[in-house]
Amino acid sequence: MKKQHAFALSALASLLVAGCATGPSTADLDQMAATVVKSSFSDKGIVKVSAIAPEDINVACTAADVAGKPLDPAVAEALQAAQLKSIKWPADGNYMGDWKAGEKLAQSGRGLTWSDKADTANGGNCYNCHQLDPKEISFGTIGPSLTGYGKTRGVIADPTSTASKAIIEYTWGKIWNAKAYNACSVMPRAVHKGIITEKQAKDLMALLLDPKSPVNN
Amino acid sequence: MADPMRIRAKAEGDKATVRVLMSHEMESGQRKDSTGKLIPAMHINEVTASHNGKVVMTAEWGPAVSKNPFLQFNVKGAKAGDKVAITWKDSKGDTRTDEATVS
Amino acid sequence: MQTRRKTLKHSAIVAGLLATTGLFPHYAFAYNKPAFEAKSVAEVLKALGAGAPVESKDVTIGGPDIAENGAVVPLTASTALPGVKHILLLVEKNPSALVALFNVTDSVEANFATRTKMGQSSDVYAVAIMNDGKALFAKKEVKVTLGGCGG
Amino acid sequence: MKKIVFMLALAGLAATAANAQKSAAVLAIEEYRAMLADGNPSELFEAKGEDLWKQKRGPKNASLEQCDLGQGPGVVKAVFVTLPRYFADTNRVQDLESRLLTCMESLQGFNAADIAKTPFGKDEQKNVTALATWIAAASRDMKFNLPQVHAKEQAAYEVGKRLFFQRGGPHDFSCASCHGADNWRIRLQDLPNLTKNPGDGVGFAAWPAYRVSNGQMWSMQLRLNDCYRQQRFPYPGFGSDATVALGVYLGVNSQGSKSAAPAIKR
Repeated sequence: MKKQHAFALSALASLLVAGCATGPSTADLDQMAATVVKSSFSDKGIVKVSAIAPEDINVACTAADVAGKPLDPAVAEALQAAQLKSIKWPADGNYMGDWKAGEKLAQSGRGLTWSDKADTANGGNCYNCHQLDPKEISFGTIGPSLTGYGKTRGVIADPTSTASKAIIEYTWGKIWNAKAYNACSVMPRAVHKGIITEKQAKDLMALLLDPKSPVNN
Repeated sequence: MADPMRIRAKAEGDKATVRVLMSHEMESGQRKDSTGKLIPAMHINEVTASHNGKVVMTAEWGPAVSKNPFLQFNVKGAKAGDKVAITWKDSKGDTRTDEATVS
Repeated sequence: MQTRRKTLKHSAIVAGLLATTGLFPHYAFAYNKPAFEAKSVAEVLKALGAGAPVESKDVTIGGPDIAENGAVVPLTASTALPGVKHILLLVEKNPSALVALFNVTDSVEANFATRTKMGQSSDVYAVAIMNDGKALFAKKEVKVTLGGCGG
Repeated sequence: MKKIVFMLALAGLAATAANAQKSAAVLAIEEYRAMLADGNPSELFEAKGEDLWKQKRGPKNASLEQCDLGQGPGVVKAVFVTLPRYFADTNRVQDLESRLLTCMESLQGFNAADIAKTPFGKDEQKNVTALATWIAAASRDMKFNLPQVHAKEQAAYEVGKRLFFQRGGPHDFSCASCHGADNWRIRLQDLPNLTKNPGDGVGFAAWPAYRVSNGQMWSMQLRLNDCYRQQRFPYPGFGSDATVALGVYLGVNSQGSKSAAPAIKR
């Protein structure tokens, strides 16, 4: 225990000596934080420390959050463009699955924690942050309400219009990789990061856009 | 040995309100352990309350009473300085008695 | 309120008293196993030898309309009627309906609060069994939400 | 009973005045929470913690009554609201639980590293939680006032801030994903905005707390540990620099707010 802490703190101490009255610089502090992360986290169950290895988009968004300033627009656009390339569009042009399976997936927040097993079915986590079926009273508010999603956007009235097609594509892309449209979105990159499958993404599409889905009724 | 209870007894008018917290798992018999085996029920099933040594209330509890149980009741005629004692006994035969002074 | 140390000291004395004098022989009650194993409200009352329950405005059941977590649902049961023998708390849809049975004496009010586990949304009942065997009840619905991430 | 009614009335008033759009469901949940607050089983853990502090235990058969939690040996009152802070003898910033491990090792002869590795709720870990509960209770309703004087205390705040915003894992979650803005909820659970002072008895000021969902007493270390679990992060060591730095960030942000610990949570 003591040894482990001596590690991070000696790094800190030497920085402090060098930093004199003004204190450590932002870069010094970033370095300290990285050192602390290294000494503090360990593998457990199915979660490995490699899961928090720095990735360009996350590093950029974390730095922006720490500074309390939004990402530079040009940087954000470049990051989004790179994420957009990860999205696979359905080869047969069919975006719709089974809304009932989608509802079940949306309800579940399970999977990928160190207390889950490797074969735990991952949830879509949707209700954690969004309102969907208006009859479900237990919904989160981190994301916008998606109740009436297909109806209010006119997709149900005319699914083949140009406007509807654009909405369908955006919805697919957003579920696949939310960061393609907003680099520092708090929404996970559900298919891109392997949380859900392509087939499950279709089920969520149906939950949002199927005329029979409770979301639109 | 079982951990102590917390008993608060407060006189108000011609009665005292007694509030008790008991330290107990209250295993329901419905839960499974990590290997999928049913954990057998083990819970407080008898509670006795006395006021200055005289039994004023007894209760029988099933496994549906929540873990670390809470109980509140009112003793008629109890005043500041009186003693209120609570005893519980569980389905394993473990028992615990604690006493408090009415404030 | 008293300090903890006092509680400990007293409890040792009281426990000793109980053990040596058999203070409560009259109250060495038998745990009513059939009542606690009964599935429905009606079966519980039958096991206790009470009559058919009648809804009564004189009995009060208290509890939340929605319980965020079924592990702990605060309930109260009370009546101001004289001649009460038992007060019961029941959850209709639990595997066994009876939660708690209080034996009322003249020295306590027929007014008890405790907390119960609920597996799902259900009607909850307060039943007063009178000295003449009549059973009066009040009920209310408690919705149980799981809440949280389910993760 | 009267207290419950009073609290309900208060909750109702506050709700109508402050937040007219609150749904009936949210109001009902608030009513439920108020009912639970009256009779918090954390009192059982407080009592146990007090016993453990005074009891002679461990290989050295000593009590913790000479433990220095920052205000001198044996001082328990009002220390909780000044932690985490820098301790000269260990030359580290320590939170309540990591400091308790130091005392259990130096005074009682326990092996702190072994206790840190023990799963929550077992053996000496269970005792650390009870001790933390009792010590926190000795600062109830006092205002948080963490020192930010020592260079390491200042650095810990900055490191904690970086950890708070650190995105990672399969979901790209950071602490801020849930606690980064006002009026956010996961399902029905309100999430305090911890990037600023969330107010009296909220967030950092509400732990240790009794969790009704599992009937467990959770210290801040366990609270942070389970946040990281749900964030899908790897396992943060008990009393590790990351958890302590996060505690400094949250505690300093709560400066001036009153502690409600030990609280009761769903």
